[in-house]
Amino acid sequence: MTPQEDDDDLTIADEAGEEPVAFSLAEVERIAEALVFASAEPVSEAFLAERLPRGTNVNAVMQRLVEIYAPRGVNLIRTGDRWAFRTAADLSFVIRNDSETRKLSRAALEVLAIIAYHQPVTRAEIEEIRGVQTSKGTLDVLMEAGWVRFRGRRRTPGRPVTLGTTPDFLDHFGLEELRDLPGLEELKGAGLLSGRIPPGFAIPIPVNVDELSDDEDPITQLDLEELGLLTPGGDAEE
Amino acid sequence: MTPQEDDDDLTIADEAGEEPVAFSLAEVERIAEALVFASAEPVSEAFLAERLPRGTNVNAVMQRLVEIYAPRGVNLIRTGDRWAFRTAADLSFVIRNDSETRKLSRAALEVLAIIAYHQPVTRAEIEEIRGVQTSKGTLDVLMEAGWVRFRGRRRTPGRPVTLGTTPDFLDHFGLEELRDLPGLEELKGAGLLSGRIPPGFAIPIPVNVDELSDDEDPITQLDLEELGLLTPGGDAEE
Amino acid sequence: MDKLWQDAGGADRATDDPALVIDVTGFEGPLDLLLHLARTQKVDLARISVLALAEQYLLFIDSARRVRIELAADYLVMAAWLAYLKSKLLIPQQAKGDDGPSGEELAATLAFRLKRLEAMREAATRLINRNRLGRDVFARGAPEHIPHNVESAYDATLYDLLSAYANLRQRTAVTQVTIERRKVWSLVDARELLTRMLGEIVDWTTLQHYLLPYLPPEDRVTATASAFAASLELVREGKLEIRQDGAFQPIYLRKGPGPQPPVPAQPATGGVD
Repeated sequence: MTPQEDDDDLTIADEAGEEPVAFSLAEVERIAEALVFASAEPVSEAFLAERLPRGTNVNAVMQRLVEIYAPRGVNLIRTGDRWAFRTAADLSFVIRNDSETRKLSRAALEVLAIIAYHQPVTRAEIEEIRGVQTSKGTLDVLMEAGWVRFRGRRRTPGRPVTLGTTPDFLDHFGLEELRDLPGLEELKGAGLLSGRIPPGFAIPIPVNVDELSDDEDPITQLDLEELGLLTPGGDAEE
Repeated sequence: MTPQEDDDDLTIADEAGEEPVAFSLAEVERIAEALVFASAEPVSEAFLAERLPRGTNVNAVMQRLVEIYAPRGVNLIRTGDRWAFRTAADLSFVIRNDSETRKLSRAALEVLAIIAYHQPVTRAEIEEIRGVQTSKGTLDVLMEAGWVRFRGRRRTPGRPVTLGTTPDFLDHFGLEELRDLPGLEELKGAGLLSGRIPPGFAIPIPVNVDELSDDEDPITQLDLEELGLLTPGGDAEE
Repeated sequence: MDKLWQDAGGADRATDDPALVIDVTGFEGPLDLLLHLARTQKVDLARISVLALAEQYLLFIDSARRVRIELAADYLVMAAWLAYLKSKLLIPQQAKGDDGPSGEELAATLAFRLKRLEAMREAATRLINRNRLGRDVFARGAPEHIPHNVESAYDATLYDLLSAYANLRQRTAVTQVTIERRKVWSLVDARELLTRMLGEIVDWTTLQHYLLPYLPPEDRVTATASAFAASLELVREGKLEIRQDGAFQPIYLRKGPGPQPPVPAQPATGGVD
């Protein structure tokens, strides 16, 4: 890994074709490795030859880099006439992709936001705010993510289940408490709410509510099953 | 908590919990570098600690890797509490890519700097410093870029939301931590990061105010034109 | 003040030239404009002549007004404040005490704000000229994995969340309102302007004195009416005090003591809740 003290210097002609700049072999190696590292695709020798000082023996440079990286956790490999860095084969176990993260769908983001701002909120209320029905998969995704929970039951006819956010929700979004969520003025100020806002438009100040509010009853496991909210092995589809 | 003491060998328990596998320090280094090298995003120390043999001094391993890579075309750098490989800054001239970076407006750049140096800062404070209201879309752009975030709320009347920078901000501008912001100490020392006039900040008030002082020239209409404040002969419409 | 400038330059008649256009669009607000003017003094910001600066600014606004450039309220508030500052600086120092900060203190405040803004500009330049990721310095181009601390299998930022919410609420709010460009000052405008102006000026002051001269003539009537109506509301809220010495006398305004409690506080009565 020690950069070589090198006798043979190469020269690169400045674009304007003026005085050539001298590059040491170590320098050329550095450029080559940076180019391969930063490239999204394996890099062809022709591409390298174009970027490296004129007269560089690209193949020789790459061979040296191969040697340098051979004992490391990352190797320089050649596929066809292209070069790329790859995790050393014997270490592939450490980078196994055990946790592919998925983007939340727009619907899920909306529902999550409504739950955060309007909690405790029932499913019917969410639908009223969104103006569309919420597919079951959407709530499932949020539950699976660990950001949304059933809180209790509203003491109204039908005893609908109320939803709220979890401590993990705060963690993930870097909030200390729910009240840290920006309000109307701040959303406006940040340019997130734009244009004309009709009078009476309000954004609730979410309350930190670990305890049930006065119009909520605790929820039981039985309730959930009765409501069909817990479906064993339900596939989350959007 | 004390898995010792085979000099430089560490042990890792296999997932199945069978015989522990011994790893040499070189091996641990290889794993660490593979984990970081494979990722485009910076990798947190917590993530590394989880994947390296139990008892590994992650920081020491990373420091050694930093030294190993320091002379190379690809360097190991720390940003916040995360590690990443990045192409060496001095090679910017060969691989520089202007097309990729979005241009920030002057206003957005100014707001970004104020947030970075004054954080946590409220929008009202930003406006106080700039002497102008923040136009819609400015904060928006910075948040979308992932450099600025809502941090929390100030414990003052009205509980205004405060803004701050993100870990990606550090990464993008090549900062290890916020303390590395250029000129931070001098600005602090000069009292320029506070809302109050520092003691000793005084400006001389001319005694005879109608006359110009020795180092002043009268300003003329012509001067204003030269300065582009008044443009003669432009079309008189916006 | 006109005299001063005529004496000094003798060229300001040129502003009557209708072809003259003032370029305010290039400025990021009044402080930016002031900073620019301060630089033309070619001295360290800590040594600028605040008075000369105020003069230059007012001259500038005056020229803009003469050629009927519409100036944002920010510029007008600053003009009003600088006119006030100027009067404070020119009047021999009054007995200190009840009248708020002295002209010197106000001038120092302005100089501080200019210096602070300039410092932030410089900081911004240094920041943007650093070796930036994606321009000068590059990440692995072909990542093989994405490290996440795997508490959640889903990825979303607070920004994603908030923008989804804001979009949704906006979408569902009924907003098919197009309002024609207004020719009158709304109460909201007037209120905003008054609040900001009086936040800066602590003395009794009249609207006519500082603000109105910088408004386009055709706006003055509506601005006066709206400002008066807005001022009554502000008084009711305790944010403003109004004084008038007699019928048809000028109306003086100043910052109020803050919201009034509904019942005057009565110390040490045996009130029980």
